[in-house]
Amino acid sequence: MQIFFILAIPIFLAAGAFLIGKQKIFCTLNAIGYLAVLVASVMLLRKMVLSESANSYFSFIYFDALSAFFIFVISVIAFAAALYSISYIKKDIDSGVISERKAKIYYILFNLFCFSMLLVPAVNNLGMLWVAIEMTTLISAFLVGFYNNKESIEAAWKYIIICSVGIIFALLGTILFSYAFSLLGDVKSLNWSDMVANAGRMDKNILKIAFIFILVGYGTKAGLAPMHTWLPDAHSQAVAPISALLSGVLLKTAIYAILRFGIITIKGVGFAYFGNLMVLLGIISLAISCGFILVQKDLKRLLAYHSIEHIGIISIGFGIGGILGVGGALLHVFNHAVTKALMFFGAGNVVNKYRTHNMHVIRGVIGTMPFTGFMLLMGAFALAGMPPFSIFISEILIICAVFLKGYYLVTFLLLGFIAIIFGAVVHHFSKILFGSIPKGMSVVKEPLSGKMAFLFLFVQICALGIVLPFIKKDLIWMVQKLFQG
Amino acid sequence: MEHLNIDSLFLFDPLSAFFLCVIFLISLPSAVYSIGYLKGESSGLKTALAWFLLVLFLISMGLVVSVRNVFVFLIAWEIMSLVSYFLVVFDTKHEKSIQAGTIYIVMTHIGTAFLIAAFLIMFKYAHSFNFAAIKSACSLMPPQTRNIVFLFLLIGFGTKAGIVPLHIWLPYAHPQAPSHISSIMSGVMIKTAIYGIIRFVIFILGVNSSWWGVLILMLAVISCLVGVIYALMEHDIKKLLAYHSVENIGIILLGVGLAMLFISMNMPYLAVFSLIAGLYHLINHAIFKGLLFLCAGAVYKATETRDIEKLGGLIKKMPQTAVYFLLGAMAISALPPLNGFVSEWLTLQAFFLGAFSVEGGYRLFLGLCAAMLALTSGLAAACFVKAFGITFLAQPRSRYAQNAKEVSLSMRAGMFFLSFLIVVFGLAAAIIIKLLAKVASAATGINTSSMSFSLNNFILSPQAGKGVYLSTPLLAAVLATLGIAGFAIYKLVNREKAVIYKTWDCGYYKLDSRNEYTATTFSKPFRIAFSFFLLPYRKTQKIRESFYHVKSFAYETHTTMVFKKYIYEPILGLVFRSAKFMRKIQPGSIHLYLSYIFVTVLILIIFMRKF
Amino acid sequence: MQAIILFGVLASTYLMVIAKRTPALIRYFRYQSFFLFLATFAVAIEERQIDLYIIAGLLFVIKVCAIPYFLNRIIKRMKVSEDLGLFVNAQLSLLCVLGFTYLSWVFAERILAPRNEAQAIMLAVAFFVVLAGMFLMVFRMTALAQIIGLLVMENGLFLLASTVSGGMPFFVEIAIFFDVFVSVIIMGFFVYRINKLFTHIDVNKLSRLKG
Amino acid sequence: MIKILIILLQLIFFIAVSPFISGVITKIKNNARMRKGQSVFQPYCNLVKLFSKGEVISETSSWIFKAAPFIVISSSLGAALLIPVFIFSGQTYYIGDFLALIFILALGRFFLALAALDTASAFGGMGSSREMFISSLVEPAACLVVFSVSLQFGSTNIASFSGMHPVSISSLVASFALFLVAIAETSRIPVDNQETHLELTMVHEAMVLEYSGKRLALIEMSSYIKQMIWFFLIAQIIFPIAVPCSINTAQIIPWCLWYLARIFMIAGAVALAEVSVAKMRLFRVADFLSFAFVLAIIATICAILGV
Repeated sequence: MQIFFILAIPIFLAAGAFLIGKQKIFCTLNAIGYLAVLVASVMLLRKMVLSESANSYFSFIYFDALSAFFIFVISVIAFAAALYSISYIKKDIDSGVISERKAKIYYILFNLFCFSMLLVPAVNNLGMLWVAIEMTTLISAFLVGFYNNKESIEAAWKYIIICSVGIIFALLGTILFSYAFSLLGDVKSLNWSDMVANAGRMDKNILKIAFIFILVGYGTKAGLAPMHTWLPDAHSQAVAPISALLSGVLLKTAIYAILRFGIITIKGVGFAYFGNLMVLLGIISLAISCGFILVQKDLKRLLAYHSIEHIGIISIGFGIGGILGVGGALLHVFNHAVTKALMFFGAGNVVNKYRTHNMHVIRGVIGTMPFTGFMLLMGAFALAGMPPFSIFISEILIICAVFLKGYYLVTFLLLGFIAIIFGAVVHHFSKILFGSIPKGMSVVKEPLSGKMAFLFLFVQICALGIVLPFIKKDLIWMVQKLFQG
Repeated sequence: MEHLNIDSLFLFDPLSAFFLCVIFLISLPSAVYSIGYLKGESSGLKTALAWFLLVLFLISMGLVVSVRNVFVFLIAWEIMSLVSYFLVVFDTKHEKSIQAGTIYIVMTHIGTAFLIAAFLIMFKYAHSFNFAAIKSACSLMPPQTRNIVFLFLLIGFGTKAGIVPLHIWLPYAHPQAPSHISSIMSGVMIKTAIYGIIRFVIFILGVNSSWWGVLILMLAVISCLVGVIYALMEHDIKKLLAYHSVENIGIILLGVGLAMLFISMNMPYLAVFSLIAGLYHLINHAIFKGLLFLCAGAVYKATETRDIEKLGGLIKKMPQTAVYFLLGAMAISALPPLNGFVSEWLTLQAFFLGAFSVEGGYRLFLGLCAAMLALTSGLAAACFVKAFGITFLAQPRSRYAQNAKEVSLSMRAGMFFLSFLIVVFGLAAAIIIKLLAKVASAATGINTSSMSFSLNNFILSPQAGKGVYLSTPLLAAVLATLGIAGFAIYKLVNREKAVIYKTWDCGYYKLDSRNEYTATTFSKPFRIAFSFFLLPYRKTQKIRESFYHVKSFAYETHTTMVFKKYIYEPILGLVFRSAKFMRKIQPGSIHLYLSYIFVTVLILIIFMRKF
Repeated sequence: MQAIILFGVLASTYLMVIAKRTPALIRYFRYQSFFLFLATFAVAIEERQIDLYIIAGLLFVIKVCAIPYFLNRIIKRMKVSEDLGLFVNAQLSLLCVLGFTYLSWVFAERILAPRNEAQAIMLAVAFFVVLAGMFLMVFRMTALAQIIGLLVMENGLFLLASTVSGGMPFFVEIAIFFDVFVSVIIMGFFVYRINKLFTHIDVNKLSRLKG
Repeated sequence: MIKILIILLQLIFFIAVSPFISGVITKIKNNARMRKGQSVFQPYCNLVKLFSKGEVISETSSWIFKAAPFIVISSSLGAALLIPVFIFSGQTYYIGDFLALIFILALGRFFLALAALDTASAFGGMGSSREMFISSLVEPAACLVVFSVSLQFGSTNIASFSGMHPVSISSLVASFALFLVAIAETSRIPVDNQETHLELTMVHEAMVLEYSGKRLALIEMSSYIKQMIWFFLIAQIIFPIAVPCSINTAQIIPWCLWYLARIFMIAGAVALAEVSVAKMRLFRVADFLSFAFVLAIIATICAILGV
């Protein structure tokens, strides 16, 4: 039942944003709304994990533990973003970057965006899945081009075009799936549940082709190299909370879609095919992101490339499979979402303060904004996979899985790339965070709501990092539940 | 992967206990010292932060040496590195400390990557992260795999320990931290790497091929020499000490490597004995290096410079610190009857006694290693004559040194405690060695109850029957009596008191600090003798008033950092060049991007059958 | 009947590829959509399903009338130069596209085991249209050309869907139509913006963000 | 009680004899140079003179400068105690072995070098720098000699260098290596020259330049003792003979004579070496000592081969 609740709230909020004039009132309302969503999603997750069964309502909405998990991730980040938007948008209005009206539009779009993302895991019909994901693109395109200057418009254009093309391929794949399904001569249907039910009997070749199209198509949206090209542009130009949503969860929804089809493919043509493709693309993503991170100048682009790296790791995790691999990957989905959101909020504050993305100019953030600086420092290490932060755990799980599977070369590459990226991150962030404060910079005190958002995420990063090693059993058990789908 | 619960998390065998004891023996005085050191150094908040980090650092190190689960070990290990990184960059204003921190954390993380690889291999065989399980599984490992694991572990821990050529971070990181932290880092933290080697290679993996020991011995010898030679060239006092850490890690590893060699040759007595020597030097180095860093910190606190060329004459300004530093210097250059002497003597004896038992080729090898160790201690002595002489003796070379003051009580207390330990560990050798025997037996699994290393509580006698004895208390007594006797005779015959007059100046009218010997000139003979390795080069430039008249010459001489220049910089360059090249694939043209997608689809479809 | 329609689709696609100016492109796109409409309509008449009629109607309304009209208005409004910058000239493009035709034929016949000759041909054409759309997107410079390329691909998919599995489920079909329509409008909006900021719609010149 | 007596006796013996040795060396050198030369007892006179003189101490110096001579003398006497003179003088035998001896001598050198730096004169610095340079290069050769010798005699305990077995090649080579080491350690030509005060060549003399009077006497004394120790070691390695184990004159007297005879032989050799070669540049010393090191390696190899 919670599912409708979850889906309804964003719609109402969007309407609210349209009706309510006063920003001050609405922004808090917004945050509260997403808190409600979060609570609901937690309840949902509990229900799904504890009860085996996968619910479905009149064959349109279908969800099991897996979708519940993704809904949970989305709502966590959405809540954080809503919280952070309060201070961020306010600052923008005060500094006259955007008008009241623009802010209103922002909130409407924000809610629609969240709605479309929350819709993705909930639908059963693969066609609708496609539509939902396309919707996310169309809505977020406005948010990418929000500031309406040359860069942001260019970014938005690239984003919308490349993603649409990718999505078209995904649609092609979907059609081929339905074709393979229709060859069985049963009822024509695009429902995932039906397809999984008799995936075993489908034509292998067509499934293979179809999956390639799906992989490339949704892979474009997920930012797997070499289809990742839109990602750094969009992430670096979007409004900070939106960047967090984009790299935190938008990519993950695409991954979710790939998984859904992947499950059918696995049932149809066996695991190896799916696995190899995922691992291959994952490694390529790692390699490419590694290179770009090393020589990056733009703070937000740096973070964007990080998302590519982590998506790569995630896809490797899923590609390896098994309890360790899948568990690690799912954990990584969550950890990366949280950490990356934190980093983007931090970067947002820094960019606001220093009025530039260029990391050669930014110095001494710790001095000017102690809180943000500290959070960025912690976040950077978390992102680079340092204990006691959560990403370390999931990375280790994935590496373990890869190694135990006997992919020694992949293990080697994984370790190597992660080490190099670690070096690059520490290098960049130690330079922008420490050092002497540039002239004309004063220490600013930061609004409470912003701090709240940071703390909300940071607590999760640490807590998971510290708690996880001690609850592996329960974790494994949970993963099994999740992957019953 | 088994469920971790707390009770199966910790283990306290003598080895862990020993290392815990080392950690807290050094950290306690350092903590006391830091009270005075941090005063007036920075704001209250920052001081609190420093304390917090210090505590966290100690806890993490304690965890590292006392957990029994590889996974938790790894986490503790990384936390240790992270905290120490924060301590290195503690002084965030300086570009240098940030750069140092970066080099440090990157190097140590690369090491960790190798550790992870090694642990993964172990895990593959044991299907458990528990030490005991892995230990039992390692015996089933095929020899090739064992060798790989060994090499990975060696690289991983070697990076932390600062074995040449992985020592690159050490001289950058240690000096940049606050002094009490450098003393802990250099005294204790790098020892955790030795713990790792002993725990994982000797205890868990088990040594069964003799080339492991030989490899470690070679690396150790190289580390000794390289460390001490660079130290001789160094004039930043804390950097100098950091290089000496490289050297001493080498000496410790000589003991450990010898132990591994003898284990693989199945000579229990010698194995235990040389491990004892290694462990003894380990704790000794922890003590005197800790002390020396504290003294260096005191000097820095008093004079605001670490460049010994600017110092001098401090023995009159800060007499107590001078005495402590002198004790530390004597200990580190292995002068009797202090602790450094004992452990180096033991190490040498380990070589000599070993030579009786091994066969032909190994004998010569051991002999040469021993000779190199002797050379190292000689050079170390020279280096500390320089360090102490230039810093504390003669006349002050700058105003920094002129208006120096003796440091606060808490700092002196910290230094005093450590210098007291130096003497104790020198004189009570015969007792301590009994305790170390237990540790060694725990590490190697050899029963030492039947072995004797000392005649009684005063006289060491390794390998009974060889008639080799050393008794530091006796030696100390003899030297003291002779010295005092000499002084007494001197007093007897001495009637008129000595004339105090200025140093003989060959008739030159004003002899001042500019005529003194400097550290650079002091180390010049060494620079020339080892020029094949140091590759010294000099820059001279004329400072002209006009075209015709040269006002003065600027002259500076440098030595080439061989490893940095010929190993690290090329690798880094390669990585960056390839990254820059890769950058070209994203020129910003949307059409190109679209074609990527297109091409990917085509390629994947064409090679579909391959997957 | 079917053969004629397919031929029409093919022909209009070729025309698009050799088109040099935007209005021409739009016109040919209109033709292509019209043939598609015919195809669906024919199927609808055979199967006598109400939703097929509706889909055909939508197809006509949106793709044959609305979108081309909208695009033409954009051109008129913005008064930008009408030629689509060609990376490869018309003749070469035509050659490439012929190559694509063969490729898609091979693809359709070899890999997706079609039931019969007719279906094989339809598959081939559908794939060909998709490829052609891709080609337009990659090798034409202006933003509008890219929009149209996207639409062409979408058309191809529609054809494919209707051939392989007799079209998607009704709701999905509607949703997709709606989606396409919205996306075209949004893209149009962005084309406006680009023209306002850069005073041209040559997206090849949009390369401030790189690396 | 008797043990203590013996120890004292031994110390006195060293103090009494050692100056005489360098007197002898000077005499031989002079004669070899066709000069009459000073009497062999000149060193005694020097010592007495120095002891009766007052002293001047540099104002820049600290307690290190004042304390150093006592530490130096105690270190060389302490080292002397490790040498069996009359008999195995019980306890001294437990103090340490050959290695310990090397380290004990290092103690004295360390403080002398510091004292030299303490006076803030360029000479002192030069001296200590050179001294530490030479001594640190000496270490490996000395250590390796000890190694080869201990391989032969089965122990590093000096008292056990009393080979019943005949002279071997290895011990000959080893003793030659040790001879070179001794030349470097006792600051003789070609490494150093005790006779000049030319700053280009000074090493040991430069170090003690600021000392005068009684302290200088102590330092001179200790360097005599050091020299005697080295000579004894060389002698014991070339002509290993058993040290008497019980106190009876019948054994001790011939042993003492033989003992001195050997030492004077070595002294003669040193003297001849000094007159027959020229002083070498400081940076050639490295080659000189590396030659000693190579010899030590050869000795070790011979010892391993058992020849």
